[in-house]
Amino acid sequence: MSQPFRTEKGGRIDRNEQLTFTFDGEQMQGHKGDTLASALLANGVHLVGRSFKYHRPRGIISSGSEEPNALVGIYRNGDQTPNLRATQVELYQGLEAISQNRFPSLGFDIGAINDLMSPLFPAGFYYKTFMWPKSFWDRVYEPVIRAAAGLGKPPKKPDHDFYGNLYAHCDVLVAGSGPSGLAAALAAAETGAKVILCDEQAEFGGSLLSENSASVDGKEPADWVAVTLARLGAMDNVTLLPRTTAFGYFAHNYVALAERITDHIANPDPKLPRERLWQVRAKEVVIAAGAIERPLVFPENDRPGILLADAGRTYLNRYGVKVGHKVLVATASDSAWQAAFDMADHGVEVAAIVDLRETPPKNLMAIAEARGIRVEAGCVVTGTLGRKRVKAALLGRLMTSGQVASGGQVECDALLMSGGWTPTVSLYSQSRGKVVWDGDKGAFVPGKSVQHERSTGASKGLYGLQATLEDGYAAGENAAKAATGKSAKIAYSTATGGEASNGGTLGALPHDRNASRVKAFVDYQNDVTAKDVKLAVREGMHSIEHIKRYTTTGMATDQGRLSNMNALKIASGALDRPLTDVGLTTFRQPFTPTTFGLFAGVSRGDFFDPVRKTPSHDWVVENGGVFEDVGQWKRTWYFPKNGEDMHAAVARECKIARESVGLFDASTLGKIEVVGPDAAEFLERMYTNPWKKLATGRCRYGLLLNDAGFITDDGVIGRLAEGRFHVTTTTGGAPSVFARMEDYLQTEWPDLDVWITSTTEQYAVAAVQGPKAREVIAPFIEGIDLSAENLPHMSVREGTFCGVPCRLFRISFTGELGFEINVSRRHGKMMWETLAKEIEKHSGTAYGTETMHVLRAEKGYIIVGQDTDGTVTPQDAGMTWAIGKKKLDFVGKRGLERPDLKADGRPQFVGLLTTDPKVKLEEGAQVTVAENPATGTSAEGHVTSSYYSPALDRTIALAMVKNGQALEGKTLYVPMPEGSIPVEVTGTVFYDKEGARINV
Amino acid sequence: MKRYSFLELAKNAFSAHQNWGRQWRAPEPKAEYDVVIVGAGGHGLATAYYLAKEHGIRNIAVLEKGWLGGGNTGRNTTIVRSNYLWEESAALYNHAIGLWQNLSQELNYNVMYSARGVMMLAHTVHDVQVAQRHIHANRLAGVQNEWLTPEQAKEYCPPLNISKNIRYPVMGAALQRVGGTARHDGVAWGYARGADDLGVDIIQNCAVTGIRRSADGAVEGVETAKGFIKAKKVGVVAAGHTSVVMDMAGVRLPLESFPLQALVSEPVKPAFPCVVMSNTIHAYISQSDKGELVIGAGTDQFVSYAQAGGIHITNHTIDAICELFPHFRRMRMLRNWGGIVDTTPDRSPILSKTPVQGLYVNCGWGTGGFKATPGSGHVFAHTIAKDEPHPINAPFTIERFRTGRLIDEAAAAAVAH
Amino acid sequence: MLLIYCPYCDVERAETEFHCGGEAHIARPSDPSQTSEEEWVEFLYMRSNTKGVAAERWRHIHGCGRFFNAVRDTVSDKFLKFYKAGETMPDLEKISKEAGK
Amino acid sequence: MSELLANDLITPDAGESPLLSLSEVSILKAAPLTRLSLRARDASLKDAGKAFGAALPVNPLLAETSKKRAALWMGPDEWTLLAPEEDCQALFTAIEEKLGDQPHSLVDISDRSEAIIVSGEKASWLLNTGIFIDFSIESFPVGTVTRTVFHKSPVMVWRTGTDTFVVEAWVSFMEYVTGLLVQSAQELEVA
Repeated sequence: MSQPFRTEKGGRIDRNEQLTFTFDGEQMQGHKGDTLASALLANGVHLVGRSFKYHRPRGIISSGSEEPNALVGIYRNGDQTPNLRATQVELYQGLEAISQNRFPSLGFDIGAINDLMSPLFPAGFYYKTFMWPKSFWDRVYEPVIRAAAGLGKPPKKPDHDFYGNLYAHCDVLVAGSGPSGLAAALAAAETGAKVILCDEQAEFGGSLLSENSASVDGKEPADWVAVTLARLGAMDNVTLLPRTTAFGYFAHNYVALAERITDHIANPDPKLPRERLWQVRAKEVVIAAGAIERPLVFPENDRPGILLADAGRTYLNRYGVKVGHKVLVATASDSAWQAAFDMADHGVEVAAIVDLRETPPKNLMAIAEARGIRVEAGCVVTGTLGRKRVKAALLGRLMTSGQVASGGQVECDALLMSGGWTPTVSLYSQSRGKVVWDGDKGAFVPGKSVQHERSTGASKGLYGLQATLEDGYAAGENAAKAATGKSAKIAYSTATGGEASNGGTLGALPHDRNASRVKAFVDYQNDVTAKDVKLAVREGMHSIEHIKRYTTTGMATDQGRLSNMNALKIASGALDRPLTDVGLTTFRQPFTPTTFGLFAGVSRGDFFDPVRKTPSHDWVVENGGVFEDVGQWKRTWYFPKNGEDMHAAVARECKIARESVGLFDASTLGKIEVVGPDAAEFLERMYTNPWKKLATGRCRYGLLLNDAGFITDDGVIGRLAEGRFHVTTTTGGAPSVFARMEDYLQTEWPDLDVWITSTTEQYAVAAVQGPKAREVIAPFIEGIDLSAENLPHMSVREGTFCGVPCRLFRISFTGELGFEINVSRRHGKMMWETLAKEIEKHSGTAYGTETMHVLRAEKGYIIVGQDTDGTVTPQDAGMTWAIGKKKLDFVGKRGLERPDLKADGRPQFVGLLTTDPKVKLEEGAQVTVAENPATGTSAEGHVTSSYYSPALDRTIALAMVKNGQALEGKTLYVPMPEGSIPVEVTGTVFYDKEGARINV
Repeated sequence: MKRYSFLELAKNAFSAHQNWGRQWRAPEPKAEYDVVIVGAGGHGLATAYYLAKEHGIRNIAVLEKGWLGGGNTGRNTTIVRSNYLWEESAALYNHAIGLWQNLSQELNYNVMYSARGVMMLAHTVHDVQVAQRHIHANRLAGVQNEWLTPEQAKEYCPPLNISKNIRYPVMGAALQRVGGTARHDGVAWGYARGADDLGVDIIQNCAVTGIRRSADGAVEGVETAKGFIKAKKVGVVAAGHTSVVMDMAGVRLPLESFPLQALVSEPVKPAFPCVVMSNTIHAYISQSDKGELVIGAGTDQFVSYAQAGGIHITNHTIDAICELFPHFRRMRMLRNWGGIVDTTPDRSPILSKTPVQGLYVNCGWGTGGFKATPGSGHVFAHTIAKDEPHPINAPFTIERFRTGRLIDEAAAAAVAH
Repeated sequence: MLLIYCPYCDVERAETEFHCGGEAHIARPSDPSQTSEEEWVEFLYMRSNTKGVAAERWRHIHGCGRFFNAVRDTVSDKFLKFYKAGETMPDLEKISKEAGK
Repeated sequence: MSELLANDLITPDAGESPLLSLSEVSILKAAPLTRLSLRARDASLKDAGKAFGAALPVNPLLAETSKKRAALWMGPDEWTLLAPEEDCQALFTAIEEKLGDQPHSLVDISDRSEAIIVSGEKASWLLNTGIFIDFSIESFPVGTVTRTVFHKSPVMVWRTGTDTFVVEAWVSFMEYVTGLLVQSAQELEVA
C-alpha cells in the first residue's frame, strides 16, 4: 500500500484528494494539504539530500522554513528552481522533485568519499593548502572545489514566469499567525485599524495547527483558528496574506513581504504572477514570528530519521504522518514529551524518552508512566547507528563527576530531539534592534524597540498558549493605539492546556566517545561540527564573526537558524568567556531565501527601463533606420539603403546633406524655457557666455561648466523675448542641467525673478541642413521671412509650420545652411513626414546621429561627453571665445583659476590627419611622441573622434593632446598593436574653414 | 610560525587538529609603538605587514575598533582588476595585481586569488568609446585589457544574454584576463597572520577615541578604549570612518561615506565562470568557490553609517542582473548586507601624508578598495616609513583637490551627446 | 527606502521621489574671485561627513521640485527635523540631545 | 470638487479604443488638453486666477476647478493650468496681459504630457503596483494632485473621483506607464 506511514485518520490533509508526485523519478502518492516533506515521510522516505561538504546522507529534520537538509530542485514546464525546502513545498498533482548535491544518485554518491577523508578537511582547511604549485590553483584545485561545492543545479533557461509588485500602507502589520499573531491581528483590527496579517505558511494558525492537547474557548485550537480567521476575513480593514514571508525589515518601518502565488498550484493561470513583492510602510509592526526548536548536538546527530521533536509532532498531528514505527525521543525540555505522548497515542512505539535532566517534571513522568513509556532521566544520546536511516541510538548516563557512562543501545527508526526553543528574533534584529540575553530563558530576546515595532509571544521568549494569546491581544491593541490613537476592548479567548515548555540546553552534549573520531553537527548543511568551532577558537578566531566565517557555521541557506545558539555556546566554552561576551552574529535580510525575480519585478525586457521614442520613430522603423540607445532614448543611428553597411550609409548621408539637404530628428535634445525679468541675469551666471546683450530673435552657443571649472554641457540658446529664452542642452545632459539650474536658482540665488520649465517633450524638433534647406522648409513656413537678411545664421523666430505654431531656429551643427523647426510634440509626426516627403524632391536624405557626428567633426564642433570627459576646460577645448571676458562671475569661473587648470601641458583639442588618408584611427587610441614608445610611456593624449570624411574623401580625427595647439604641423604617433600610425597635428576645422557655407 | 601546506594538514589530521597554533595573538597594547595603524582591515594589515617586512619596523600596533577584517574587507564582492583609465590609477592597481599573483605563497596563506577574468560590458556607442579608450590607454601602460565582440563575450561567459532584443543589448566588452576574485577573509587573515608573525600587535576591540598632537602640531599618539598609546607616526586606514578619525586630528577631507550593498544567492553548482560588470545598467556579478552568485549593488544616495541600504537599490541591481542573465530569475537571494564606502570627488583614493606631521591617511577607495589591498598597503608602508610617498602613490594626494590635478575615473565615463 | 517629509507639500513620501543634495548650509561664496584656494576647495569638496546628527539637503525632485533641509542621524538614519530652504541651520547639538543621543 | 467637473475637462479620447477594459478597472486615453505651467509669486495669484477662470490653490497638492478649468498645485510657486485644447492661445494671452510686469513665468506645456483615466474599484490597487503613495481615501482624498514616480517613470496623479484617477506622464514615458499598468492588471482577469 502506498503511504505506509500515513495515520489512519486525523491531520489537516484532504484524504479524499490523492495527488501523485515524483521524487528522483519515483512515483509516489500524497494528499492535498501535504508538503513535499510530509508526503515523502508518509511514503517512508527520510533520505532526501546530501550535505554540502562531506556529502553525508541527510533527512528531513524540521517541518518549516528553517530546514537545512531537505533541499530539492523542483522542475515544471521547463522551469527549474533549485534549493527549495521540501518542508515548504506544497504538494500538487504531478509535482516533480529531484534531490541535490549527489552523483550519480542519492543512494550512491561518489562525493561521500569526502566523508571518509574528512580528517583532512577541518574548518578553514582551504586557507592552508592548495598553494603549491602556484599555477594549480585556478587550473586544478579551484575547478575541483567548485564542482564539488554548490548545492542544487542552477536554472538553465530563462524563467517563464513573471512577478508582481504592490506598495501598501497599513496601521499594523502582523508578521506571523500563531496564537499571538492571530490575537494581535484581531485586537488591532477590532479598533478599526488597517491591518495586514501575513504568514509564510499556506495556512494561518502556526503552532495551533498541530496542537491537539489544548483548547481555546473550549474549541480545538484549529477550530478556534478557523473562527478567528472568519472574523478577520469579514473585516474590510484586514488584508490576509498566507504564503507570504516578511523577509526584510528596513529603515522607517518599511517591511518587504514575499507572497508566493502560483508555486502550489498544479496548473496556474499564466496571467497570475508567480510571486508578488509587497513593500509595506507600516505605522506599527507586530512581530509574531514564533520560536524554533534547537537540535541537540551529539555524535552522529545528522542521520536520516533524526528530526526535531516538534517537527515529528507536526507531521503527526497536522499532516497525519508517522515519522517512524519506533521512535526514540531525546530532549532537554518539556515540549518533546508531548511529542512522545502524541506518538504513543497514535500507536507509534516510543522506544524511550531520554531526558538530559536529572529530574524531569513529575507530571510528565506520570503521563509517560501511564502510557508505559520508558523514561531515561539524566541521560543523553552519545551516538547513532545506520547510514541512510537511523537504526539505533547509543545512550549515555550523566555522572555527577561530569563524565558520561555508557547507557546501552536502543533500537529505533526515528529519533526526535529537542534542545529547547530559540525565539525568532531575525525581524527584530533587522529592524536594527539589539537583542539582550535572558538568562532565565537561556535565549536572546528582543531588547528596546528602535523602530515602531513590538515582538509578541514566542518570538520574545514567551511560551504557553494562554500567555501568548494574552500577549498577542495586548500587542495588537497597543500597536493599533500607537498607530491610530484608537482602541477597542475585545473579549479575550482563553486557553486550557498548551502549557509553557521548560528546560533546554545549549551547545554540545557530553559523551563517552573518542572526541577526535566522531562528528557532532552544529550546522547541518555546511557540515560544521563542534570540533570545527573549537579548532577555530584554538587558532585565534575569538570573535563570533571570525568563528562563523572560518567554520562557515550559520552561513548555509538556513542562515544558522538551527545552529547559531549551539555554535555560540560551544565557542563560549572554548574561549572560557561568557556567552554574551562572544556576541551574536548579525541577522541579515532576507529572513528566508527570496527569489531574484521577485526583486526584479516588472523590470524586464522593454520595461527594464522606459523606452523613450521621438515622433519620427514609426517612420524610421518603416524606412529601415537603425537605432542607438542614448540614455533612455532611442535615436536613429543611420538609415541603411539597399543593404548598405553603416559606413556606406553614413558616407551617403553625409554627402547628400552637404550637397543637397538632410533631415535629422533633434527632438531628444534637452529644452528648457527660462522665463522672468531676471532670465538674462540667470543665464549670465550659469553659462560662460554673455547673454544680457543678446538681441531678441538671436541665438548664441552656450557653454556650461561646473564650479570646478570643467565643461559639463553645451547648447544653443535663443532669446524669444526680453524675459524669455529657449535653452537647449545635450540629450543625456537634459535632466542634470535642469537639476543644477534649479539648485543654483533655489539655493544660491533665490532673489532672482526667473523660473525654468522643461520643454524637452513639449517640442518635436526637425533639423533641416544643407544648401537646399531653405527651399525645403519654405513651402510650409508662414509668418517668417526666411531670407538671409531677415533671418541670419543664429536667429530664432516664431511662426507656423503647416499652420501649427513653430519656433524656427536658424542654426547649424553641420556647417551648412541649417534650420531647426520646433513644433508642439503632437504635430511632430506630421512635421517629420511632411519634411521627409519634401526632401525627396531635392534628392535629400534623412540622417542619423552617426552622420550628425561626422558632419560636426568635419567642422571641429565638440560633442560634450565624447570629445570632453569631465576633465576639460574651455581653454583645453579651444573655446576661450565662449567665455564672457568682462563677466565677474559664472559657474566655473573661479574653478578655472585653480593652479592646475591654468598650468602648462594640459591636453588641448586638435585635429589629427593620418599620413595615409585611408587609415582611420580608433577612437580612444593613444597619441605619443615616440613612434614606438616603450610600455609605460605616458601618452600625450588620445583620439576623441575619428571618422571617414566623405567631404574630404579621407579620414579625419579629433584629439586631446598635451599642448596640442602649439604642435600644429608636427608629427605624432598613434601606436597600435599592428604598428604605429603617424599623424599630423592640425587645426580642428577640416571643412569650409572660412565658414562660407553657413552664411548663405 | 608553523608553515601551512598539504603535508602539514595531513600530519595534523593524525593529531585530530589539536596542535594548530594561533594564527595571530591577542596582545594587550604596549605604551608606545613606532607606528600605529588605525584600522585592521585588509589595507591596514597589509600596511603593517609591509612596514615590518620591507622597512624593518617591527614595533607596530594595528588598532581595530571591532574584529579584524570586519569592515569593507569582509563585506565586498572581492573583485580584482587594474584596467583603470588614468595612468596613475592603472599603475597603482597594476602594482596590486603584481602582488596578488604571488600573495598566497608570500603569506603562506591561500587567499584564493583566481584570475578568472573581469569583463566590463558596453551597451551603447558611448560605452564602446569609453571601453576602447581604456583598452588603448591600458595597452600603452602595460596593463592587460582587450576588446571582445558580443559573440566572444558570450563564449567567455556563456550565461550572458547577447540578444539584440533586450533593452540595452551588449555591444561588446573589455576583458581583463588577469582580473578576477580573491577570498576576502583570507586576505585579511593572511596579512594578519603574516604581520603578527613579524611582531606586529593586532589589537582588536580597541577603538581610537582621539589623536594627540604636540605643541608644534606633530602627532604624539592616540587615545584609545584601552588607554593612551604613544606613537610618532600614525597611519589612518579607517575606510568609511576615516572622516571621523581624521576629525580627531582636526584634518578635514573631501570624503563622503555612503552605504553600499552586496548580496549573494543560495549556492548552486558552477554556473558562472568569470566576473561581469556593467556600469551602464549598474550590476556586477561573479560566482564564489562555494557556489553563491556574488552580486554588487550601487550606493544609496545619502551619507550613512548604518551599514544598511534601501531595498530599491537591491531591486534595481537584481533587475539588471536578471536582464543580462535571465536564467537567474529563479535563483534566490540568501544574504544581503551593507558596507560604508568613503568616496572622494574624483573617485580615486587618497594615499598621502597630511598637513599634520606624523599623520598619514589611506582612504577614499569608494566601492573599489579590495582589489588594491596589497598594492595600497605596500606603497602606504613606504610612505609612512620614508615620510614621503612611493612614486606610485605620489599623485594620490589631498593637495590635488586644491590644485585641480584630479585623477578623475568617474568623469572619464561621463555621458552626454 | 527612507520616508521623507516634504515641508512644502506637507506630506511624507518615499525616498525615490527625492534627490539627496549632500551636506546642507554650504553657501557658494558671493564673490568667488575673492576667495583663496583653500576657501574654494572647502566650498567645492570638503565635507564634514558627520557620523551622528547632521543637516543635509534634499530636493523633492519628483514632487514639488523644492529644495529643503533635513536633520538626520547618520547612524540610525532617523530624521529629526525637516525645514525649508533658506531657514537658518538649527542647533544640531540641541536636536541631538532631544533625540537622546 | 465633483467628479463631474474634472470629467468635463479630461475626457476620453473618442478616437482611441480603451487601453484596458475590465469590470474592475479600465484605462482610457484622455483627449488633448491645454496645459500651461504658471510660476508666480503670491501677489500675482489673484490676478492669474481671474485671467484663467479658476482660483489658484494655495494649499499643497490641491486642485481648484471651475467649468472647463482646473488649476493644479504643483509646488509653492508652481501651478499647472488645464483648459480645453482650443483655449490655449487665448488663455495664454489673457494671463500674460493680466500679469503684465508682475514677475512670473507662463509656459505652454500642453503637449509635454499625455493623460490617461484609470477608473474602477481596483484603480488604486492598480496604481499601487507601481506607485508608493497611500491612496486610501483618507490619505489621498478626491481632488488631491501630486507628482510622483511609477516604477521608473515620473508621473502626475490627480484623483478626480473615489475610484477615478487621472495619470499624466511625459509623452515618451506613456508607453511604459500604460504598458505596465495593462500588464499588472491582467491578473484581475483570472477568476
